[in-house]
Amino acid sequence: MDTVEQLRDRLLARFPGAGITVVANPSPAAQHSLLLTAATARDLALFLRDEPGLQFDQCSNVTGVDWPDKEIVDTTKVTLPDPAGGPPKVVEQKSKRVEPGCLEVVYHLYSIALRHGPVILRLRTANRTDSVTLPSLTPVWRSCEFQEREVFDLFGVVFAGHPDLRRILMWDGYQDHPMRRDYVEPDSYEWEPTPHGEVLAKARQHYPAPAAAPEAPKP
Amino acid sequence: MLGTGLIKGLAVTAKNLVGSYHDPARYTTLEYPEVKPKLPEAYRNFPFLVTENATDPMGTLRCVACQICEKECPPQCIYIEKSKDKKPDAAGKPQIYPAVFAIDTSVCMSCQICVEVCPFDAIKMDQEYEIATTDRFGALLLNREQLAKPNSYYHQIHPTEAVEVDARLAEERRAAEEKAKAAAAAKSAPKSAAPAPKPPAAPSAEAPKPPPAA
Amino acid sequence: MSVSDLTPLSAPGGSTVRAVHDEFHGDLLEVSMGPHHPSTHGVFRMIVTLDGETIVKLKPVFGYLHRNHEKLGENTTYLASMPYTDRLDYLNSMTNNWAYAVAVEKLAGLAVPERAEYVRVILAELTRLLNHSCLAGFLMQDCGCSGTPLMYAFREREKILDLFESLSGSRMMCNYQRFGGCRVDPSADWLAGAQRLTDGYGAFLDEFEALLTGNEILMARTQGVGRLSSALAISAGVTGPALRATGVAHDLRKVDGYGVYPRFDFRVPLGDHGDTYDRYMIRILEMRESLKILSQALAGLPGGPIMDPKAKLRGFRPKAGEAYGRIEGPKGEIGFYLISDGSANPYRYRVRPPSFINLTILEDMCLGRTVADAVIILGSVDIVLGEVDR
Amino acid sequence: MSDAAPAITQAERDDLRRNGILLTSLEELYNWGRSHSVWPLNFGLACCAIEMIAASMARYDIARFGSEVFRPSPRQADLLIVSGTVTKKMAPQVVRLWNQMPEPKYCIAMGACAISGGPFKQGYNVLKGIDRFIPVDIYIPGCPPRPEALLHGLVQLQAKISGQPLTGPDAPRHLRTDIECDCPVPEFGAHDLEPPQNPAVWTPPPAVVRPDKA
Amino acid sequence: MIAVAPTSDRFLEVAPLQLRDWFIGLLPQSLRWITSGLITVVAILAVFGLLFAYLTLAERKILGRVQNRPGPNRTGWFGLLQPFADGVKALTKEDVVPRDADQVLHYLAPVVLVALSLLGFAVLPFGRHLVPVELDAAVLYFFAAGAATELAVFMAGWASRNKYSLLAAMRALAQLISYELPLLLSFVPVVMLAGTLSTTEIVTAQGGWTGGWIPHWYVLTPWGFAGFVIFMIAALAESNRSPFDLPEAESELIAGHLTEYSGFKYALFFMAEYFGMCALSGMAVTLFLGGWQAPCAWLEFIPSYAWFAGKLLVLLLGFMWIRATLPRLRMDQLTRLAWKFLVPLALINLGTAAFWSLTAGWTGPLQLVRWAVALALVVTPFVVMGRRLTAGVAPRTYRYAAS
Repeated sequence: MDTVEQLRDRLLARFPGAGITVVANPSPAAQHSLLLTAATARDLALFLRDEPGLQFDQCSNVTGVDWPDKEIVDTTKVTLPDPAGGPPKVVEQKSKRVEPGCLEVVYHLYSIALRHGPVILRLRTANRTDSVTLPSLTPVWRSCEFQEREVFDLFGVVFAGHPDLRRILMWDGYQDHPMRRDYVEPDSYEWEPTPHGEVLAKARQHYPAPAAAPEAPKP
Repeated sequence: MLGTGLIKGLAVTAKNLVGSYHDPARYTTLEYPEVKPKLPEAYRNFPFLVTENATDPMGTLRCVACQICEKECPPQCIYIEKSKDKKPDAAGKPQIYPAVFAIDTSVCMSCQICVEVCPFDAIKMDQEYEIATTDRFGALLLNREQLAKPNSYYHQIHPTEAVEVDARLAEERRAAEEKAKAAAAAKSAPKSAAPAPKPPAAPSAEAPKPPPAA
Repeated sequence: MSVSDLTPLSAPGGSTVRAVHDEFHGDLLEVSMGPHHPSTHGVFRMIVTLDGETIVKLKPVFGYLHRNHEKLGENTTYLASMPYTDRLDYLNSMTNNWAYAVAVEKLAGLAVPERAEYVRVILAELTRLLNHSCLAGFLMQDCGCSGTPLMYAFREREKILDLFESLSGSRMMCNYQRFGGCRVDPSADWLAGAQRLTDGYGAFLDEFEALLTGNEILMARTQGVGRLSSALAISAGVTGPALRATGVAHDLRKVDGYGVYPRFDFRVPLGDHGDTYDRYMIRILEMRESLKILSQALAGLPGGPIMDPKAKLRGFRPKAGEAYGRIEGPKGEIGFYLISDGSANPYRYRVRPPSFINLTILEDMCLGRTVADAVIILGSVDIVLGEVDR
Repeated sequence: MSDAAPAITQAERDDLRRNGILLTSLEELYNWGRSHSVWPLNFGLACCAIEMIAASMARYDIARFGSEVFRPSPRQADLLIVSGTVTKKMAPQVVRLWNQMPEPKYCIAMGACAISGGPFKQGYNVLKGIDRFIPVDIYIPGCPPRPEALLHGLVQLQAKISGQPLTGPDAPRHLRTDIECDCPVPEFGAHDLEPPQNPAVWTPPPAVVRPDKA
Repeated sequence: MIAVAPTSDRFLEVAPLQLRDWFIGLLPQSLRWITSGLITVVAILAVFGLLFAYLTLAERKILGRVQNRPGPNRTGWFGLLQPFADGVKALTKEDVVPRDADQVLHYLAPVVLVALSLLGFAVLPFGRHLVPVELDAAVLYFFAAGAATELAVFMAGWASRNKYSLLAAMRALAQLISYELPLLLSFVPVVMLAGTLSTTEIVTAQGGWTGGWIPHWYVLTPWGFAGFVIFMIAALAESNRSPFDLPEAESELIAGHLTEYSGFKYALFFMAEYFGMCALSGMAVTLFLGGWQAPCAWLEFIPSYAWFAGKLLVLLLGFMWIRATLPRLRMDQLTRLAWKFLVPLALINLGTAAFWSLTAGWTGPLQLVRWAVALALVVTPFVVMGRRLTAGVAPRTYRYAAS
């Protein structure tokens, strides 16, 4: 099978200007992936499925990944001339910037007919709040149907063109997307005999007085 | 012909019906309250704390409250508070001991990870399973006193493993003593001999790093 | 696409029973099967729209056992997720362990000693025997047997569980595989026990087949019921025996050749009809092939260490990166997708659950059949809710 | 609760029996009947359900206790074995099933998940114990409990039933007027179940506050 | 009607009747008639009530043994008190009636069902002198009463206002009506040959032995055997037993028409099922197995009712054995089996019986011809129609992947 770079070139030759980036994977697994743009994703997927030499007929795994907004502190060294006329000082300047996060959907493709794979496709939303629509690949691979619903449910990615986009694991009427990294559970603290971490923090919050008074916790 | 398959099936059940009266392979019931199951040595159900001496369980706990098991426990069902003072352990060396050691058996999944990560062979897996109770909060939270069981009990339930552990501990103790002696001879200054546990990695404290793929 | 026009359920609880009106047939009957229903293998729910007893629409509802496996996996260390994988597909903890270990080993580039690979194969094939026997038993239960085949299947399951228990310490939740090997080395006694089981299992299969395979009622109930075409099966990501029953030669043990499987001589049975009977028979035949693998693996088990000496138990932090590892579980392709950011916990921990994805085509198989058929079609897909909902 | 002081002491009961008091005999007959014919609901939730099924299989044979009649309809069941993780999505259904069962009925929380959420208690969709919504008679810890542990729990339940007086404060739930037997079914909210627990059933224990944790 | 115990028979044979007569003799004349009737009713209720109790236990134990386990054995010695514990529990269990259910019908259904299923016992000849009611058209009465139970099952399913119950009611109706026909057709040859509709006379017609060893039971003739098999299959279906337990198909319809019944009403349904099973088995014994007749002449010293009971128990064991083995049919297959297989077979069997009746005088080598022709008339349609019934259903061979 082609390497990822060859595959990208092959796709670009067929779809010039499709905007395909190879995302390298530094781990020993070396399963590199292709980052697609939302606009051309479905055409590329169809091509991958139907092109005789590729025939990625099975979309094995679909999953979401949440990359929250990150505050990045850039440190730059600036040489300031000393107003007193001494040797110029090297001062570290820190500037903060927020790298916008995104929701990412990852597809693992295999070919049952030709027995090769995986080819990993990634799609990213523009941000995590209002612009979270991606094209659904369910019309290309039926196996995406439930898995995309799951990504919609747990991550909040909206798949345009999905035939039946409803919550799948949580109940309808549930409003959160619990697999996002910034999801906060509702505070239904109950007495827990072995508190740790967040639970311990909650315990402290619910029992502000350290006295071991036998009182019921707040409902 | 229609019916042969049915008759074959009926023959199988008839064979089992008759077989249940004379063939042990076709009568597999162990009548539980009277006949207890023969548990394999490896069987594990809930942890317990090993003490060296049955007469003074609290004084001879092997546990030194290093809290590794507490941090590694997947469902976070162990709770330890370190003592403020030190007490001599079974070998007579002053050690920190667990002032509070609680395991919530209503959460524990008997995965044995606490046993695997314990550097002191202080926590081992029990084989007790008849623990159904009507008392949710009182009976299922085991404290230090309830968890402490003597080494002889450990020998009883995991004989081969316990012998290995004893040998290893004796070896460590001997090595430590020799080292201490050598050190004392060299510097004539006391030195801690027990292997100090490395502080384990704090779980999930850091903010996520940039996307590896980006 | 057959999934289309069901509006979101307004009342997700209880038996949402409402009449669906249809111009030609008058009122259709909508029945909610599950989450408490004897045949749903747990807490699965199907909203079935019936015309008489014929199914005109079937909507699966998931999530009644959604216990946040993936979220928990992201909040704990790599090692701590291992006992949780036991509880995914709780019939097959050994293969779940293995799939997870494979993914982590890929992520961290760990080698596995040869002996451990053999032991993994032995345990995986035992698990396959266990799963397929139980599935056959449950399927017969769905067909209306009064427990007898299930009892026979569980009789054999107990023997396998005894082996698992004496090796790993627990009947179901083995927590046995580690990154870079296995936790305990099986003793000679244990291997002899496994050999005895392997030798005796064929007789059980013969008896089981005598009880059921030629049974006219069973054949009438299952043949031609729940047909699945190979094209749809591939597109829908169906894997495992359900895919092979449609005639697609796809077994990861052959395709990926992971572990030491290429060293063993075994065949992959294929069905021609893709119906319930084929799915049942493929599993029976696969068990016979598993017995072949078992005797070869037990005979060829090499000595040596069971764990990679370089593997660390605590403080395991793979380098940043990602990996997708998969094996052929008894229910199909079970895979784990891990993203590491270099910390002690995986940044993203994803399970590719075969029984969840195999359910994609449940409605396609059931349309036009009766309620009684839907029950056995579901049974023949072989789901475990712990894995479906995670 | 069985450990509370019984309304009639054993001596008094013996006395009554000697004097041929009808009530005692009726009470005994009633308790004997219902304790020896506990039909469980054919209701499995998760991993523990497999062990529950195993308990009804040949090796363990729950039938010996007269309890192999797993009824699929809650109307004919006496015992709800909550065998596995109760998720928030499932909790209303479990409560509804409980309400649909006719009195006298019993509930066994089998396994860590049913008691407290167990290893999954940190999950966002996991109920931290079914006793938040319905009264539980017997808790069987373990993950999953061995089938023998379930049988042990069943024996405990039978003992509990046999010991129940029909009058007084220790009378079974359904014979008392001061307890509402129907449990309100929680509703799905935007973030959580509403209410997250039923205060009529679930009273948290006297809190053990552990603020000194390092 | 007071049947005075005949004195010519052996003591054991008439002992029950003499006991009854002695008791009635203690009463004033005006009470004798009603008491005699009541005693019969009470005896039947007691015997079959007890039989029901122990049948449930036997079924659980046999199922257990088939499944390599002991079954209930801890309640009382050997588990013998288990049915009574179940009874106490069922009696004291809360009775739940769904709010939306049809209260009257919901209440009536189990009562009607038990009442109707008991009616059949009235005409069964339990022993040489033990016939509760002597009717000339006893067989007709029996099946009329039996057919009415369908009504009760439908009532139960309809009244519960549960979708599963409703589906079950539909299934029950279709099934019971389908199997009524083969059930009736299967015994018509018996009536033809015996020339009577009275159960006692049918039993008497099967009396006697060839050479003192081979009884003249109808089941031992080709047409009788075919009729017996058809009758038993239909009886399985009529009493909703596996593999025809579709109305309460556990894996499909929860508990079918019983879904909404709790406590003692549920126990009544259970009881009715066993009563129906007993009554149909009793009828099969009467029609085909020679009723209370002993199998050989020298075994006649055993009282006739013991023979009846023995044969009944063997048939009931068969019911349980089948239940322990077979999977369930689907609705369409079930009706197809009735209409396309059992009914034509029963009709052909009618012809076979006619042939048998017409050739009653054949002797010597002709006797062999008679048997051969009758056997061919039974076996050929069975094979031919069996082929057609199972068309497209066959064991398969499987291929293996190339690599």
